[in-house]
Amino acid sequence: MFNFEITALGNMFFGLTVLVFVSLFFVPNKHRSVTLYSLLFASLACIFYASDLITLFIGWEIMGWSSYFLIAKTADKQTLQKYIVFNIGGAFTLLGAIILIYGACGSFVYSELDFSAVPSGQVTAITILLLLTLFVKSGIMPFHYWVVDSYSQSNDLFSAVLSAIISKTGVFAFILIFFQIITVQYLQTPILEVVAWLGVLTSIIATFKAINEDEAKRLLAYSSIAQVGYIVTILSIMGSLSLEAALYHTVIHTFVKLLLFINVAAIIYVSKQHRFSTLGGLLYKYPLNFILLVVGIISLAGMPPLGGFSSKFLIYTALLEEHKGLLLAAVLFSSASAFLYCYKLVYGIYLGQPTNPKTEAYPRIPLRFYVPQILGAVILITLGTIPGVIVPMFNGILGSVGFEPVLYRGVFVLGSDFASFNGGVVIGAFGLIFVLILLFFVRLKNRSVKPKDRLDISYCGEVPRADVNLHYGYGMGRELSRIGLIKMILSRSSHALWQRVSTLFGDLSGITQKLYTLSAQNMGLVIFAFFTILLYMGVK
Amino acid sequence: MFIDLLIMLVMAYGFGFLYYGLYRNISARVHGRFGPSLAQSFYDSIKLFTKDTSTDFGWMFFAGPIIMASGAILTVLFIPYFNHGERLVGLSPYGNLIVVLYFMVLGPLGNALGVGSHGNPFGAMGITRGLTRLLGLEMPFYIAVVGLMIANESADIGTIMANQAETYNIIAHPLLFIAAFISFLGFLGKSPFDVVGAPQEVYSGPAVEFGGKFLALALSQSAIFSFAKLLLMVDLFLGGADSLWDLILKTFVLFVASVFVGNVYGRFTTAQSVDFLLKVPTVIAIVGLLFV
Amino acid sequence: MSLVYFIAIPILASFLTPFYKNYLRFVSVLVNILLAGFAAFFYSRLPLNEFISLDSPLSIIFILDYVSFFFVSLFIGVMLFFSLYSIKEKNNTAVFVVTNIFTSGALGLILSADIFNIYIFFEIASISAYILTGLNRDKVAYSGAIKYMIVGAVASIFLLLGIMLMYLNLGYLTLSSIGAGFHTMDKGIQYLVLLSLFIGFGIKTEILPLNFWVADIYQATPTKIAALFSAVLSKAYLFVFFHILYTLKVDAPALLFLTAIGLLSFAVAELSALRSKDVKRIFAYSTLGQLGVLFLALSSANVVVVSGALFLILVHSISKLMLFFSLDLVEKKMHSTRVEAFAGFRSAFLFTIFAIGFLSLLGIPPFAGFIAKLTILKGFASMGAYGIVGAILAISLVEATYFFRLLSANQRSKKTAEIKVPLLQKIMLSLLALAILYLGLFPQGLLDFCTDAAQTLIQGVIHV
Amino acid sequence: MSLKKTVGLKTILTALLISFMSMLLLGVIMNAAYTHTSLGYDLLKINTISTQSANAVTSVVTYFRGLDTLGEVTILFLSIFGIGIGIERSDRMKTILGYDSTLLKIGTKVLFPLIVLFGLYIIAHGHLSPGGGFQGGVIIASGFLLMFLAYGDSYDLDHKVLSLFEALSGAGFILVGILAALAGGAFLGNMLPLGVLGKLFSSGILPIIYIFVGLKVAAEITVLVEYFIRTQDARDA
Amino acid sequence: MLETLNQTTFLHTVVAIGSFTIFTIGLVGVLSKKNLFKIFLSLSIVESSLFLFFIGSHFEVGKAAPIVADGIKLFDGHMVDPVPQAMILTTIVIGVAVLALSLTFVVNYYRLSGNIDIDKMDELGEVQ
Repeated sequence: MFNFEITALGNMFFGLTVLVFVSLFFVPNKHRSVTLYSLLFASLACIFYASDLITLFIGWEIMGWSSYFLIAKTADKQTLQKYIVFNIGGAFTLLGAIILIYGACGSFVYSELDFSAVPSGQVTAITILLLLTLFVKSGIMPFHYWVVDSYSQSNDLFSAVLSAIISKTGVFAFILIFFQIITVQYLQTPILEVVAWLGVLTSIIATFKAINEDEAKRLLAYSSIAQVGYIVTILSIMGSLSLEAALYHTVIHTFVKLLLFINVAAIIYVSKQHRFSTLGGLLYKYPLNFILLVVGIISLAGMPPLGGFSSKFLIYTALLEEHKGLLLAAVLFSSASAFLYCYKLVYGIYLGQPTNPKTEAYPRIPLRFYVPQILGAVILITLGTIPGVIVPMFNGILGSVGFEPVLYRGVFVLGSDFASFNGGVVIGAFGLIFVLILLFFVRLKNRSVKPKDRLDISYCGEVPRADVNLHYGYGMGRELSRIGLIKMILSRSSHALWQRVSTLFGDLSGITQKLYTLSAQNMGLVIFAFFTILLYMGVK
Repeated sequence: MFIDLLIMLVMAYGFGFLYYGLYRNISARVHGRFGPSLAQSFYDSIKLFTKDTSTDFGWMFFAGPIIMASGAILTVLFIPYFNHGERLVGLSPYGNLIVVLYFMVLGPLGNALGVGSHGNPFGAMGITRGLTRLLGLEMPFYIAVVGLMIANESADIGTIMANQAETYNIIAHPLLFIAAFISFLGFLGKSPFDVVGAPQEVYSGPAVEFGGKFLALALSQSAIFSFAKLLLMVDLFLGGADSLWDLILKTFVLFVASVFVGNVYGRFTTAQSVDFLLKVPTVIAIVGLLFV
Repeated sequence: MSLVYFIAIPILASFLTPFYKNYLRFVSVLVNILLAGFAAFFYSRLPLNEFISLDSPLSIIFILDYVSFFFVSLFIGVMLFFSLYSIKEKNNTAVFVVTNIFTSGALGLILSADIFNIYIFFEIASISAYILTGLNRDKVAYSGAIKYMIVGAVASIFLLLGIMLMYLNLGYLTLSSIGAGFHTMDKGIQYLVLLSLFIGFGIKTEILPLNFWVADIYQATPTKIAALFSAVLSKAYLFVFFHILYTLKVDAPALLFLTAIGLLSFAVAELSALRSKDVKRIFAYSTLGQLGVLFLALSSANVVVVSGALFLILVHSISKLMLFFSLDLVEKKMHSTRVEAFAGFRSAFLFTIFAIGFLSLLGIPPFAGFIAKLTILKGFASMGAYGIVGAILAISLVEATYFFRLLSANQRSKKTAEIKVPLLQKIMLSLLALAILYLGLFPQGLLDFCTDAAQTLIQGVIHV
Repeated sequence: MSLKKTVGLKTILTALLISFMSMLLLGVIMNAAYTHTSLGYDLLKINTISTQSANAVTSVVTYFRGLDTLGEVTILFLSIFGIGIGIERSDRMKTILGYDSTLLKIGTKVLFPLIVLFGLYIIAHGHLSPGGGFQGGVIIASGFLLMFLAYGDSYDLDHKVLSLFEALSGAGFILVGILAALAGGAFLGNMLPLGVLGKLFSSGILPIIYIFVGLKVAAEITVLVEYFIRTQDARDA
Repeated sequence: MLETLNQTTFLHTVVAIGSFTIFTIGLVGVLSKKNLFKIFLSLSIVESSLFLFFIGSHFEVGKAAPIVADGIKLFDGHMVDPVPQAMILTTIVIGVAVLALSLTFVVNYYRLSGNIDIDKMDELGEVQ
């Protein structure tokens, strides 16, 4: 029943998991549940290296319920209920798809599944079921209902694992089943076009929801939804460059979220505050944390010198090559506005004025918090300077999935013949110019005056009192909701939809429950009525 | 190679401030008064650079403007000046249009970090306005650029310019040009979208705590940045410059067009400008994109 | 060594109660060990027919083939576990007399291949169930027992009607001769006999329109006994019904009807568990649901699906045993089985046991429930019945909702009492949990046995 | 009293439903052809050879389908035991139906032994004349009922002896069955000599089984009767 | 005319109709009477109607009871089939046992709850 096989795709995802788990091992964590974490790790390994659908499903389910028990230590009842119902639902749709595949091809082992003889109706059914699983796992609208609460209410260490690795299992399943098992030529369904648009819509809505968020972890949760939305969009283009872009973005997103979540976790660890409105002004208290966060948001927003840009660049070139202009426009819209919540994250926590005066009393951040952050930052910077370094690995995966490899021109260059850029030159030029201006600035021989205290700012002629909350910036994004288009986007809420579904089931169960409290006599009546009906039908 | 970069930089700095001085003269004439001399911007920047004291709010406040300036300079260096590609090509072979677009956003990020570090609420208000407006500006410009890239099957500015040998893009893709021009106005900080950088709004703008050398650096980088954008518009829609004279002529024509449009309109609030930008130019750009 | 010892020994032990009034606990354990010995003895001699006092078709025949051996060993295992588990129970030892007879009734139902003899064991099992329901001797228990007796009497009326019509028109009582002659009867009588057997057994196998009385009985009876009901009693009736059904060679539309009824009862049972506020009733609904699935799978007449159903029967019995016994511990401490009480207890051991039980009932890997569900779904897929596959998965999602709501309730609410689980109970429960885990990881041996059993079940009692 | 008040709508509906059902049942049953070959006639043919019992019903009940009778006796034991569980030992058992008329007392003193004797006769001759274990047992129990009616509370039953009696007869029944199986034949097979039809000591273990059954039924029905006639008055519960 | 009435088929129809009317009466009693005692008693009526039907439809004109008495010496064709009588003997005793048990339960239930009406039995069900 358990049989495994080392594949290039498996290696990449497993490598990411190992890196994340090893680096997170150092972070101080109140809920030391080693068994559950090792169970989760084993299930992830089982998913990535499975060589038949049943082992994949077993890993998938164990991951589902082991993370349920990990979240259960801190999240409240509604969140747990939302989490488990969606994840078990996703797992059961996966099981449905596996059974359908078994019905169509008569076996579970990947190598023996050939879809040439399978009628297209069945392939579409399998695709829809798998897409449901993917939507639930990666939190595509409207199935993202559980994502934000679970990420923000689980303990800080686990939300990093959730967002960095577990949201990627959906991507892994998509690639494995659609690219490797069903293979592109049997997948002619127009559904994938719809999936692309659904991915983009999710990321747009999630981005604007993130901008509106006041809690750091909820902002990061929405941002994970948005980023995974990009991956789903680009994956459903089903081209070789788009697959490479998706894989590249998966790697980048894993380390960005690892860095950001642990950074926020460190701040929450020392300040016990979650919300931007109660944080702020920690820049000069925790400078290293600040710099690491800046590296994180630069790559999250996809700004050039760092790794984030390379994956964003690949996504744009893949979409351009496929002439998907409108789709690219939508992606651009969401990634442009993504920049807003990146800045809000930095401003809310570090910049601006400290809202509570006793920031001095905050303890030092334990060094162990920096291990995953440094790992993330180093990888992001290296991928910024030498973006091409992991292209051969992706080409290995592309080969295993039957695509011809993407153009590889050395470590520094990234992109296809449509458009490519040289990472080394970009970051080198940036560094050089920065140093030149710095030298020129320092050489200027004028004295710099230090302000007396944090209230010594030009304040339109008035004098700011200490009790005035000067941390105005945390409310960034408030004015966005005044803009017509964005107000319409923000009004979307899946809460009402799922609330209606649960009340429907509740009322239904209310009715059936009354049946089960019949008195013995009425029960007798039901039996004899049933007998008479069947007898009458039979005799007629 | 470095001489080219230096020349490009000096030209951008020179032309930037010249055009800025010209702009101050033309708008003065429109207001019925005599404007300052053309070189007034040079004098201001030299005076500010040599001021003997400037308040400094810590190392991040110090690094913010520097990142902003390096963002602007990088944008200029990655755009080729001429369309024949022998001289003043800069670093464009190592990058392409997408890289340039993202460098245009790097500058505001540096500025935002610097402004954020000193914690003045007015600065924060200016930054929020700037970033929201940026969101509105980017949409039509990006869609127009996407349309061009798809039309020319490449993201390299050189090839886009080469393909305009017989018909300029302004004629081939008029809708894209209109959308790009409207957002170009915003990028140059001309009204009606100039609520962020306008002099009257300086107190609630991002540069509220900048003084001395920091303000000087901010002004000079904005000059270089506006010349870079002019250059980009020329390369994308006017077939790039054949010679130096052709370059000056085309950039001047564009600059004057933006100045005249700028002086006519009043100033939108941020919400109005973003609302307008997301409605009119974006729709024009999308329609243009469909026709590509 | 005759097969009848399975029946005679427990009854003999109960008859001799006056001689060992206060050693009943140990006697019951002894009896069950003896039965287990018999089962082991007969394992190597399968399949086996035994005539009591005369050759066929004149006298009663006992058949021990693969499928009946499966059930016999399951029941003996459960009863052995029950008697061992409550060996320290000082008061209320009278229950062991009734449980012994309950065992012989259940085993008789499995082994007997004579329709009237099946009716006798049907009555023995039912009456011992009535007494077990009224064990608590309080208002609730007696009202439950009364309800059970009325419905049980109606069931035996239908069964009697069916047997009488069969004897009137066929003249023979042994299943093999009935099976052979059944299709020579007049069409109307055939339909009537089948219908009355279906209603008679349907009430007892708790199928949709006939199972509205079950939840109350589970609520009335002591929790440990409820474990026996769901692990042994309903399974025995289920086997007998399908044993007769396949012997009478029922045609396809009837089987299709039974499949639909099974699916419906699975859906309705799981749905009504959503809003229930009493954990015992929730477990009762879940048993009804699982019986719906078993009914659905057993009536498909496909070897793979039926073998999956048999595997599910074993897994369901073990999980329900584990769940009810742990609930019994909770009930002793919290003095109520309501959801609030269930949420209030603190005991890591019990929580893990409940979690393992729920996960295996839901068919979630790596526990044995998954293998059962997978085999059933695989069978239906190869039959092309994707509608049923989809329905089963959707409904088990509903099942997941209320099971995990219980887990979250316990995990996240304020704890009111700490439960210290005594050592014996702890060992026994973890034994069950390990069994589920082991079956989940290495199911092959049991699956092969289930396939042989499924083969023999589907072909019914062949003319001996 | 007006019919409407007592008969609700529900009763009328149920009556209609049930009568419609019975009509359907009758319709189906009436046109069925009855068979003539059956298990019973085959058993009749071999009855004399295999059991030498004059009463075919007894031979079916005890020999051919002996297991049913075992089941039957267990059910009786079970329900009596169930009733036993229900009674709290400390109840003030008061006979609620007793008459203390001296005529009845003297009459019962005479009749009681006769009834018990007659019951034993019926049990012993189960394989010869109609009747058998069950019928005889009930007759004996009716004797005890008479004693309760006559002597009310003063006549108390010795429960220890009664339950011992019951246990022994039940165990005896099964042990005979096991002995038969051990002696090579089938469970409850006939390993004793059959004797001649019509004689008291004929047809092997049939009479022995019926005697055991008879005694057990007698004991149990007496307990049953005692429970119903002597129970704590429900009114002052 | 009486001979025609003495045919086996005629007798069987009379038995069938008679026993199923008792069956109906008993069932209506079970399903509509409110008093628990009456329900259980009508249940035993229903059972006895089934026994009546079963034994009645096995009687054949001109056949004697399957017991060797002075009149009949041999067990041959003209004896009635003994198996139904044996079966009914057992089911009667089962009926008695079940009836006794149910009535004791009713008595105990009445002693504890003071209610005898089946519709007022509200101890079980979903306690809101």
